[in-house]
Amino acid sequence: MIVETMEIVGQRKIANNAYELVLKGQDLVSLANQGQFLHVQVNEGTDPLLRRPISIADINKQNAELTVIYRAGGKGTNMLALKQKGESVSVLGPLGNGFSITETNPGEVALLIGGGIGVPPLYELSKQLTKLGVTVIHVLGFSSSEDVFYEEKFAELGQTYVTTMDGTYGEHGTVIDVILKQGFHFDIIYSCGPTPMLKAIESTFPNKKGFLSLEERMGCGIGACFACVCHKKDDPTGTAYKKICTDGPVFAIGEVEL
Amino acid sequence: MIVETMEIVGQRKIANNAYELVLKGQDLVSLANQGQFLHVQVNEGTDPLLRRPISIADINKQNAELTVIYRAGGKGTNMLALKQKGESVSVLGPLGNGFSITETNPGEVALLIGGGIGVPPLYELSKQLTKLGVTVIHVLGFSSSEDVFYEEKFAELGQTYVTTMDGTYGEHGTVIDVILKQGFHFDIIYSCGPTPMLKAIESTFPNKKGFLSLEERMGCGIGACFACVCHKKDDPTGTAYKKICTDGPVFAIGEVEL
Amino acid sequence: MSRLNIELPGLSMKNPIMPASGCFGFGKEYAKLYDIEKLGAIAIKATTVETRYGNPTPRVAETTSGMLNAIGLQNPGLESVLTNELVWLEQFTVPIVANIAGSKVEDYIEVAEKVSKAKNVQALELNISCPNVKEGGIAFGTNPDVAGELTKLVKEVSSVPVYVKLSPNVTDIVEMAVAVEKAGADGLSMINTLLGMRIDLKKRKPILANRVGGLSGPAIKPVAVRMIYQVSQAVEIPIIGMGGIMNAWDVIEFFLAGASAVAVGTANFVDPFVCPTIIEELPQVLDELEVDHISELIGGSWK
Amino acid sequence: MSRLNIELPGLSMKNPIMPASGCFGFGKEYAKLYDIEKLGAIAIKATTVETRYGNPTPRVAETTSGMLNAIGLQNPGLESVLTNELVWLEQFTVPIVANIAGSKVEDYIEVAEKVSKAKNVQALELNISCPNVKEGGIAFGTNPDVAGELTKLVKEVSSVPVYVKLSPNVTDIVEMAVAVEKAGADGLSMINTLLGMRIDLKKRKPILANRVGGLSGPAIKPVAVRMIYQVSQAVEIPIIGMGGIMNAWDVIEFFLAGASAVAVGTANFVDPFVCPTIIEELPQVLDELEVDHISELIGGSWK
Ligand SMILES: Cc1cc2nc3c(=O)[nH]c(=O)nc-3n(C[C@H](O)[C@H](O)[C@H](O)COP(=O)(O)OP(=O)(O)OC[C@H]3O[C@@H](n4cnc5c(N)ncnc54)[C@H](O)[C@@H]3O)c2cc1C
Ligand SMILES: Cc1cc2nc3c(=O)[nH]c(=O)nc-3n(C[C@H](O)[C@H](O)[C@H](O)COP(=O)(O)OP(=O)(O)OC[C@H]3O[C@@H](n4cnc5c(N)ncnc54)[C@H](O)[C@@H]3O)c2cc1C
Ligand SMILES: Cc1cc2nc3c(=O)[nH]c(=O)nc-3n(C[C@H](O)[C@H](O)[C@H](O)COP(=O)(O)O)c2cc1C
Ligand SMILES: Cc1cc2nc3c(=O)[nH]c(=O)nc-3n(C[C@H](O)[C@H](O)[C@H](O)COP(=O)(O)O)c2cc1C
Ligand code: FES
Ligand code: FES
Repeated sequence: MIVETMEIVGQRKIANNAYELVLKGQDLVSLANQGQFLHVQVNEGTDPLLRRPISIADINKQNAELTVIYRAGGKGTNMLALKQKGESVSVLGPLGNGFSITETNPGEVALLIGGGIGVPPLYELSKQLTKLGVTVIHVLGFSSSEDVFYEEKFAELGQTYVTTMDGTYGEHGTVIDVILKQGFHFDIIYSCGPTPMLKAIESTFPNKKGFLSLEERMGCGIGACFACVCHKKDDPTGTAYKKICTDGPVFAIGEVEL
Repeated sequence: MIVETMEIVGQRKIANNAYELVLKGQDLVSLANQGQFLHVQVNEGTDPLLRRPISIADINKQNAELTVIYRAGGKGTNMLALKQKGESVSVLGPLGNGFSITETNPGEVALLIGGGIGVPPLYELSKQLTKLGVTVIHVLGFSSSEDVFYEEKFAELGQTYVTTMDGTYGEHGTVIDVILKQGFHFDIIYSCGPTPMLKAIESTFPNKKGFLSLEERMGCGIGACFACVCHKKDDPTGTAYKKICTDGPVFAIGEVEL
Repeated sequence: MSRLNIELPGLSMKNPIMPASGCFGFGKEYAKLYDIEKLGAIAIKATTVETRYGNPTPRVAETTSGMLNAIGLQNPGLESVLTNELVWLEQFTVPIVANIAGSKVEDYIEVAEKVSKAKNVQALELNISCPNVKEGGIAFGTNPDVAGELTKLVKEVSSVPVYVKLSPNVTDIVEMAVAVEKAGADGLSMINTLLGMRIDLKKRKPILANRVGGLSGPAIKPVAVRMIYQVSQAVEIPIIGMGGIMNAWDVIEFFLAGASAVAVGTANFVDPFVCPTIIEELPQVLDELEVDHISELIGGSWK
Repeated sequence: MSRLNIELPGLSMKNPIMPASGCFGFGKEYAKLYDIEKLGAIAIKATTVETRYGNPTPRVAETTSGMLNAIGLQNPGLESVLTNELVWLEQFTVPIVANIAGSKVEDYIEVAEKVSKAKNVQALELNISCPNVKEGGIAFGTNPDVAGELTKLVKEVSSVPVYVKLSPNVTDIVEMAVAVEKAGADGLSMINTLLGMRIDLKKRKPILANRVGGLSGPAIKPVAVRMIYQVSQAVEIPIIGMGGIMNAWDVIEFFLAGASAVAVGTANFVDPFVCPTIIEELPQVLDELEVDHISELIGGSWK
């Protein structure tokens, strides 16, 4: 975990309000793993004041480049979307634990389930899993056709099913609908997306081994401010807790309260 | 008085911390007169929040261009100095009354006294006076050699004496020293600069006809907020007042309390 | 059918946007920039019995996303406001909210009685919260009993509804609001500025000649929203909300907190056209929120 | 010869910069980024008798040039702070300021007595001002008598000097300061956060699960400077100043206002290296101001 000024070497719109940002740095990149995130200062000055947490979507250690994909919606991400190639941003990272791939053995089948802006971190993960000889199946859910991104890139790595809530592209319905319909055989689940989706996954596959990546509003991003805690499943109303920024953002299914 | 988004067509450093900024607009330029000022929003967003008042130094109506010269010192002007050619800024103006030149007749001699960052508005004034057939004498005071700017440009319009407080350039001492030493004959004074300088001018030439341009911290810049008032000479402690942003920034010698 | 009109005691507004007192003078300056007839109402600069010069300069200082002011209630005084400013404003049909201030109870009463009789003054805004006047000023705004008593006396002499403008520089804003409501206030206007200071690091003294000043602008918006949220749940009377509003979305936040109309102050200095701009943008914002009429949003965060 | 060292009751600081309580945890995280031995002192997260989970999330929201937090005093509890956090901190020589909180007087007393005995705790910061705990919490911080009484009781049991952390959410900050000084406080620390709120415009409810939260960051700096300016002239005891400090120049402003040391909170989230950076930059700033030792600036705006 370090702070590095990274240069924007690529910035392009890849879907409705979704941007792909490529950042060039040095040491920070060499430390990065799938599922970790960056705490990005989108602007100098004091407004917006706080950094923005954004997952690492793709890691290119040779070129010392990291790719993130973000949705421009609020004050900070809208500003980030205005940044041009050649400008640079201060990045704190890599942060969080990332997706563990050691539990997964060559030959096994991993089901990667992404929802909307939760899809990006699954890309680097999928690259790492396939490199390990793991078979990957991707189920990517978006709200509508214009929100879809990275379908081909995922397709290069394994079977890829895209679904939209309004049915304007790919399958119609939720990722769960697709999974049940296809009746995949798989050994492990990796997922990132909106909490309702993660909850649905947990309840649909209670006995499956797997990992979920969570989101919460953050302050420090490094475990010092207690902004981002969640309860543990085994102590839902007690004082036990996990910090999403450092103990997470990735947790084993059943580990924490969603 | 209008609000116009003006494009930066020129920005260069012309002295220590002093920048010459050329702004291209439309209607605003055609309304501008010598001695008026612009209320410049140096940045979008809320920090810095307030506009910055800056005098008009040169007016080019054919090209719809205005030149201002500003000292980069605080938060806002430092940001302005970072703006590149091609970028644009929101400008409210032209504001204030400006220097009246109707009192001055062809053949008369006008003594233009500028101090530091008060020098700029005298340039357009000098152009207008010479155009009228008025003879101009410029006495420009700066703190040190590296602060001096526009000497040649003034010299093209009339006799020009530069003085520095530390004597590192031109004459040594205050503008008053130079004026007394040279013993100019003149009919009217026009001056802009630090308040102590303006006070010295008033006390040295109590019976001279002339105009002084004042500064004060401003809010609205258009006369609505009462931030920039000053007392009238004839009622120094009473309730009579003048607003520097609208009744000024230029006042006849002896009109207001300095 | 209008989606923005708001009916408040004394104020029949075609839209809920008014410039805040002290940030719009008496309208003349902004009238040169746009048709002020577009405004929902106009809150004029505080009026006192006597002509006031106010504080020495500097009177304003910038802060991060805010500004400090210590104007000190400069105004031409009751007579001149009645015979010049208000008469000039008669050419417009916009309802006028007369902000009144003073250092003694009698002053408030005299101004209230006379100003409220002006034909175009539709409401009084009782400024019990000006942080920039030594004498009294602040006490009226920080003691519930004193505030209540003053409200009662002003109500007795006023010919129009009275909105009491609350100071945020108190421990318990709800207590203040309830006190003036009990005393008969027809509405509240909040918040006035937070007491603040900036120091000139080179000169080693406060930038403002008055040393302390009132903090306004986006920096104080969260405090304003919080106070309106609390007060609107504790009183029955309507609230004119203000404090850091810069755009139409900010207006929505104030309505959701519990305001029934808003005033825009400091933003006028940043963009003199901010009020008409907000008025123009509100309908699109309502569309995005799928709301027919802005009044549906009042108190929406707690109702 | 050092130009930054400051001697305060219990605190012998090589420089006047400490991270503010709650913004630095118990030091472990920032120790991974830089040598925290560089700091003048460390104010640790509020400690309560019992282990606290705190408020539900979201616990933070951004505002213009500020942020709101409603952590709710989450902490591992007295026992664990003594046996884990403080023991881990023993490897450093930096003086520790233990921030203590509670909802009942007995809680405060128990924590004060035990924590003040820890060998590396050099001072207590009595947090009577946390806006984010329902029971009591706030009352301690807004009533001078209650605050004075609590201060007295804590002083009786504390083995180290006690700094009382004042809440800015009061009508009269000087009255609070004088009350706790009379009660025996060795110093003051101010300001804690201003109560604020932000509303989610789409969801139409407050962003924070706790609804209201504490406003911190540059937005509140003018309020902090004003209060320190007023209080430092009314009390004899030293003030640890905080509220929106982002850089070395801000530190100067707090010293000129009357602070003898400062704490940096929110800025750590923007730039985790902000404290060491400020410490490095201060000497150049002193050069620019032609000051030999930073202590010469204390109260410089009114002395
Ligand atoms: C570990 C993690 C990984 C993430 N990865 C991605 C990603 O790869 N791509 C992507 O588009 N988004 C991602 N997000 C969500 C992203 O952080 C928010 O969308 C973003 O911070 C919103 O900022 P804004 O300026 O658009 O909105 P604003 O409304 O201006 O944000 C205001 C404040 O709220 C916080 N905030 C608002 N929404 C969220 C949210 N959903 N989650 C966390 N904080 C929020 C902001 O960080 C900021 O502090 C991630 C969040 C976390 C916690
Ligand atoms: C009518 C008028 C004409 C001016 N013309 C020029 C000019 O041609 N060239 C030039 O360099 N300067 C000029 N000034 C001064 C200029 O406005 C200030 O230097 C500038 O506003 C400082 O802003 P900052 O961001 O550098 O400082 P900051 O410290 O960031 O300013 C903070 C606030 O204080 C105000 N302020 C600070 N110093 C002054 C000052 N001396 N006068 C007025 N407001 C101030 C700023 O406007 C801002 O609102 C003029 C001022 C006035 C009133
Ligand atoms: C320069 C200035 C002058 C003000 N004068 C008055 C006044 O005369 N009477 C009053 O009640 N409020 C006055 N206010 C307070 C505003 O009406 C408003 O309550 C406050 O500024 C918060 O709104 P804002 O953040 O939109 O500016 C003044 C504010 C400013 C900035
Ligand atoms: C996330 C967060 C947690 C805080 N927790 C505490 C706390 O536990 N005890 C306390 O006395 N103050 C706490 N504070 C207040 C800070 O110590 C400080 O007084 C305040 O934030 C103002 O300083 P700043 O603007 O530099 O952040 C907290 C502030 C923040 C932002
Ligand atoms: S964001 Fe500060 S602890 Fe997680
Ligand atoms: S700056 Fe507002 S009246 Fe002059």
